[in-house]
Amino acid sequence: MAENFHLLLWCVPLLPLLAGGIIAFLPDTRGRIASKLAIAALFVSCLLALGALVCVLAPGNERIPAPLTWFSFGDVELKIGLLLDPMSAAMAAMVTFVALWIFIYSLGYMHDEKRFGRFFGFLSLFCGAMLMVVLSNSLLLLFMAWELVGLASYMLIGFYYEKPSAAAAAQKAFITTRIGDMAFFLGMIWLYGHSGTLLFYDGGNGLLESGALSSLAGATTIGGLTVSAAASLLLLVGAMGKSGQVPLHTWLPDAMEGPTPVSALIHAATMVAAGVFLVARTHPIFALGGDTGISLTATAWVGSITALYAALVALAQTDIKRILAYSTVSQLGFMMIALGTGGVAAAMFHLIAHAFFKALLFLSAGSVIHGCHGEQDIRKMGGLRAAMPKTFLTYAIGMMALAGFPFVFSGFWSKEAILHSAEYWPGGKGPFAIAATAALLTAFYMTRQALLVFFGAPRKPGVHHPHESPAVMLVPLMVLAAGAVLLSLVGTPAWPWFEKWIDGGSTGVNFAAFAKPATLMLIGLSLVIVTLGVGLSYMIYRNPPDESNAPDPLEAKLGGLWKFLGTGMGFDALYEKAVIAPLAFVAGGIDALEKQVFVPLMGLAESLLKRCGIVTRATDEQAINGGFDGVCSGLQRSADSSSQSQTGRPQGYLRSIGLGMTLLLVLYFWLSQRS
Amino acid sequence: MIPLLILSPLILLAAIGAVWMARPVHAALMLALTLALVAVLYLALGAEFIGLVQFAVYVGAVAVLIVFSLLITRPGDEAEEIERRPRSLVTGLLCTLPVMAVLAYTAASGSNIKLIPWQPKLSIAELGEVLFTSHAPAVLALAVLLTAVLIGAALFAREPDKTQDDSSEK
Amino acid sequence: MTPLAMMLTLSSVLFALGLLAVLTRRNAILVLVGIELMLNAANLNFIAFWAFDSPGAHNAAEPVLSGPMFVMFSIAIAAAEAAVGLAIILMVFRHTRSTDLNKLDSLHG
Amino acid sequence: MNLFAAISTEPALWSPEWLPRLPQRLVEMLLGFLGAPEWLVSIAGFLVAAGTVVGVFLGGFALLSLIERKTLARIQNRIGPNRAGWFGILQPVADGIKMLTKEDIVPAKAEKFLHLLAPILIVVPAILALGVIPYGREWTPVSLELGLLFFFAVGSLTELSVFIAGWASGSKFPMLGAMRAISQMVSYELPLIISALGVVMVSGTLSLPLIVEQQGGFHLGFIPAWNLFTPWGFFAGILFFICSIAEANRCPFDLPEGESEIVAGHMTEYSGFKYALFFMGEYLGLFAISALGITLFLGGWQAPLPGLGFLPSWIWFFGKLAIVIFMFLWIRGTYPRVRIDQLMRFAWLCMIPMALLTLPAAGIWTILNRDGHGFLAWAITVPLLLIPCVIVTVIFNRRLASANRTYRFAE
Repeated sequence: MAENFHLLLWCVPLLPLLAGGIIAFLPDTRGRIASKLAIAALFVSCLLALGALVCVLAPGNERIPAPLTWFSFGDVELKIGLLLDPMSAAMAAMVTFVALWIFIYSLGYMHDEKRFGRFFGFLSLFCGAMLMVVLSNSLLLLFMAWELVGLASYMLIGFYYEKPSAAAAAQKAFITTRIGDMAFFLGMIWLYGHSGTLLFYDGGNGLLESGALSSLAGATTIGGLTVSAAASLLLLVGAMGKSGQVPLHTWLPDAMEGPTPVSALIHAATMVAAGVFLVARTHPIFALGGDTGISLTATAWVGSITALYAALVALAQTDIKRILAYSTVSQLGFMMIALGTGGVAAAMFHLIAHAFFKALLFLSAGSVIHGCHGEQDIRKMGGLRAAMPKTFLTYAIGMMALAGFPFVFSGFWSKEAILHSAEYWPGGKGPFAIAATAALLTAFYMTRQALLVFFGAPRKPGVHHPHESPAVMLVPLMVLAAGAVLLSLVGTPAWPWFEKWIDGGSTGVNFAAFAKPATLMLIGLSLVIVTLGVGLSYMIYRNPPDESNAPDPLEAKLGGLWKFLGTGMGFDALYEKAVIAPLAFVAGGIDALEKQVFVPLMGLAESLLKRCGIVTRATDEQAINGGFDGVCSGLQRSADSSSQSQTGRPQGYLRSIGLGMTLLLVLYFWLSQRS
Repeated sequence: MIPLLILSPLILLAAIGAVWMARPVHAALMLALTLALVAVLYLALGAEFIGLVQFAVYVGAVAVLIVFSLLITRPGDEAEEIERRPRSLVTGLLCTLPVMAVLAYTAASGSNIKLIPWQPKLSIAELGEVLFTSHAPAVLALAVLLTAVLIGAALFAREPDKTQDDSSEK
Repeated sequence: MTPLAMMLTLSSVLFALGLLAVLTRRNAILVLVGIELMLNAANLNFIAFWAFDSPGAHNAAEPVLSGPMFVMFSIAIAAAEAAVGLAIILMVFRHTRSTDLNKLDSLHG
Repeated sequence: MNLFAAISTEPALWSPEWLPRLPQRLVEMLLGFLGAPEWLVSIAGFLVAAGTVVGVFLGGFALLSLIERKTLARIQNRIGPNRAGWFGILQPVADGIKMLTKEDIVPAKAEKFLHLLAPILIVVPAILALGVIPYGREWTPVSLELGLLFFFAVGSLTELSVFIAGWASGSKFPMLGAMRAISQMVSYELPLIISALGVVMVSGTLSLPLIVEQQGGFHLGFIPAWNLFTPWGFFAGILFFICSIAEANRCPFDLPEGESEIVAGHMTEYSGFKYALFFMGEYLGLFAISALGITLFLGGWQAPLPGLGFLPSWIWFFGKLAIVIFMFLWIRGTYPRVRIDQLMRFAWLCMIPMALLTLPAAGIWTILNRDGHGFLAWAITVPLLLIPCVIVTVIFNRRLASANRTYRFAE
């Protein structure tokens, strides 16, 4: 049974990869077949992932590694493999499930796209890579899948490569994640150097097992940092690059250039979560430094700064997708806070819940854009509630889950768990306070967006006669909405099944948990935050201006600050000047150097060669040819003369034979006489 | 010993005739005569079987063959032959005389074998036995050769059938 | 002048005559006549040596039959050669309407 | 005086068996008494023996020319020559005188010497061949160890002489006749020799007297042990007989001097005595070839039935000779002439394969008989010979014989 279990586990990531490979060979005209193939492959791997989930639920086999020796040189064997434990099983199930519905959604959304097959090829490639990241048991395999995921996101962001902005956005995304990957790579090498293995769990001597951990903690490097701390910091930078944390976040809003399903799948649900997942997976290394260790505090503070920053910027965005992008960044900040304050389970729960409702929001935004024939500016929209009732309904569920409306929505419980863990973090109340304000701002900008898009009258010259999206787009919305709601069941403090399952505890149900004063207080706090946010937003945006180019009501209040927030606090300008300008200067210098010094040098060498070429040709002509031809003609003449003797008459030949024979005989006798 | 003395000059005369005669058919007939005389010489030397075989094969078959082909090719031009003779003779003799001289020299000098009675006995029983035991492969090879020659010669000399004939004639 | 010597001189003269015929005759068939003469000269040598010199000649007890054996084979092969030669000459004749050797020199240098 | 007494008292001299040797022995005894040297006596003896052979067969020749015309006449329901002498008995004498008195014409373009030499070269081989055959138990003119080989060597000389006859007379018809005769004789010489080989293989010797002695004795009391009465012997005998017809240029194969086509073939330019010589040569050839046939297959001088030992052996030889000759005449009277291409095709495609077939049959026959199972010998050899024979004849009749004539008109 173990044998084919490993095979099935390997199939989960490999099937979408295989589908991606096959689609790569299909010509673009066969789009229909490509999409069907991609969906079928993903459906099968989804079934397998759910099966694996069920299998992990059964007691006793929490951690089932599927080892594979990649190659062995000498006695050193490099082993990679897949790992099935609650965290990876949950993630795999989430990725496959969400991706499956996004695929179905994009059947409708990308319907009139002429490079239909290519789109699905990249998507299935991405899913395969993402599953590999999630299920991998070796840091090396994770890193490889990590790169593949980065590649897929580059290709998908730059899907409309004719648009220069899309191409530039893809490049920007790739380069900034590349910086993060560099740090990740250094950390990985360092870990391998010290522990000698990259496998997380390898029957005792895995990276995350006690033996290796203790050796990592023991060794200290420059600045008194323990190796584990230093390595974990590097891993954190890698995660920040991929998950768009503050210094390396600029690529995520620009990534909205890609088609909406791409944004939904990659820049909302899965890829950006990879960084969080990495930190969660290697959490034991982070935790070596203790709760208030350098690595965990750094994670927490990075998370909180990002959450606050992104929430503030989201307020001043006018593009429907950029608002959601910044909200994703801030939610990722939330997850980092959870990881920093020790709540791996809370972070994982928030990650999965966020995947569902953020994908839902993006898809409904997509459906809105589709309905408004490609219009993305919310100032031009308005009153779409009447025109697109179903989209509005699903969008509302997603908005409420994100904002954290109480009790019914999974967002509320996951945010509450994070606040809980932040509150009890021994390292100080800072992150808790920032998290709370960020939650308030989240509620604020979400209601702003809802009001501007769906309520009030349609603005002139706004979008003319928007139409509802077809069923193939609405069904996925419905399913994801159901998911966002149902997930709350497993996250409530009464029955914290998910948390216990991740941490490996008993999953009993006790309603008494509500009664605990701490949880009550926290729930109350969350309620206050949500109502405050929604209320403020309602007051400002109750009667939105009916001109599409009218200034935003908040702009009147904030004035200059609004424009500053609009440009993402000027990070882009900062990078432009701080990073790109000096590099351009250095490149110009080298180019000048090359022109002035190198070109004349080459000219000199060239003339030298030409001159000696002339000399060799001369010698060749006169000396060799002349001599050789002379000899040949001489031979020719002598051959002609000797051929005269071949008269063709047999008797002539016979005469010469006769003479030859007699001469031989005479010679023979003469010799025999003489000796 | 006496028959040798009688036969040798006769053979030489016949051979010279075969070489010298102007008309080709005469030369061929003189060849037949020489071969017959040589066969008689074999009989005189005691090798009856060889003599009779020589007589049957050469005089009976080869001479007839040569004469027959002369009949077919009908060479006529004796006059030119006679006219051309002195010139060709010189070059011919130039080549054959040294050969003859060398051979005669070897024959005369080398033979210091004592005179022995010249009545040796060749019994065909022994000849047959030797032929078909130690020389059996040679006989088989000879048989194959002769059949090949039979078929080959027939093939070469065959009149091309009518269809090609006209084309080659035109 | 032992009989053997006489035989050898006879065969050498015969051989020379054959060679003369081969070298001087213009008609291909008469060249064949020359060749036959040369072959017979060789056979004569064999029988001469067998008759006078071989042990078989001294006592019939242990006959050495290589001489006659060789002659037997050479006669058969000479007959075969004559047959093929004449066939070829006939074919050449049919093709070129002449058996004059000097005319058949298309293989000249 | 004692010479006369010696002759009269010599018992064996006058016995019938020795009759043919009588003149030779008389001369030898005479010379013996005269004290002639040894070699002279033997040569004289040989000469007399040759004389008797020539005398006997010249008489036969004369007789045969008459008998042939008589039998042909009887076959064609007419009387035949009966003018010259009582019942035409002197007809040969009349022919002889006619031949001698006729003018001997030699054509202008003919080669004088060769023209004369040709008829001689035709007769000499026939007589030489006759000298080797064993006529009686005591009488073989020359008993050679290689008798058969001598016979065939001499026989092959006739072709050369036919050529000389044809070529020497200078004109076209003799040349054509000579070419036809040569091609026919060469083609039929091969099956002739191969069928004779069968007998040589069985009897193991080439000397004709020994072959005849081996055919002595009787099977089952009354069947003589002649080679003809063995399956392969019968087959080889038939083949030998057909080939001998062709060798002698006799009737079905008498194409060379087919009267209606090319006058007398290579004999057209001859007249007078040379022409007679040609005829004598032909008939002596006939005698020789049939005599050889008798010695090889019909048991030479062996008596046909056991009880007849008291008669001299040569009586049987000449009796069988008469029968065989009659067969030739009979065939001449009944068979039409064969066309040249049919003749050649018959020789090469029908006779030679069948002749080659008799050799293995003879081999199998002798081995099996030596090992004692006679019945098995018969069982194997008969089908081995019969089946191919039937096949060849069927094929021959259907496809080969009926090949249509190819006409080539003079351009």
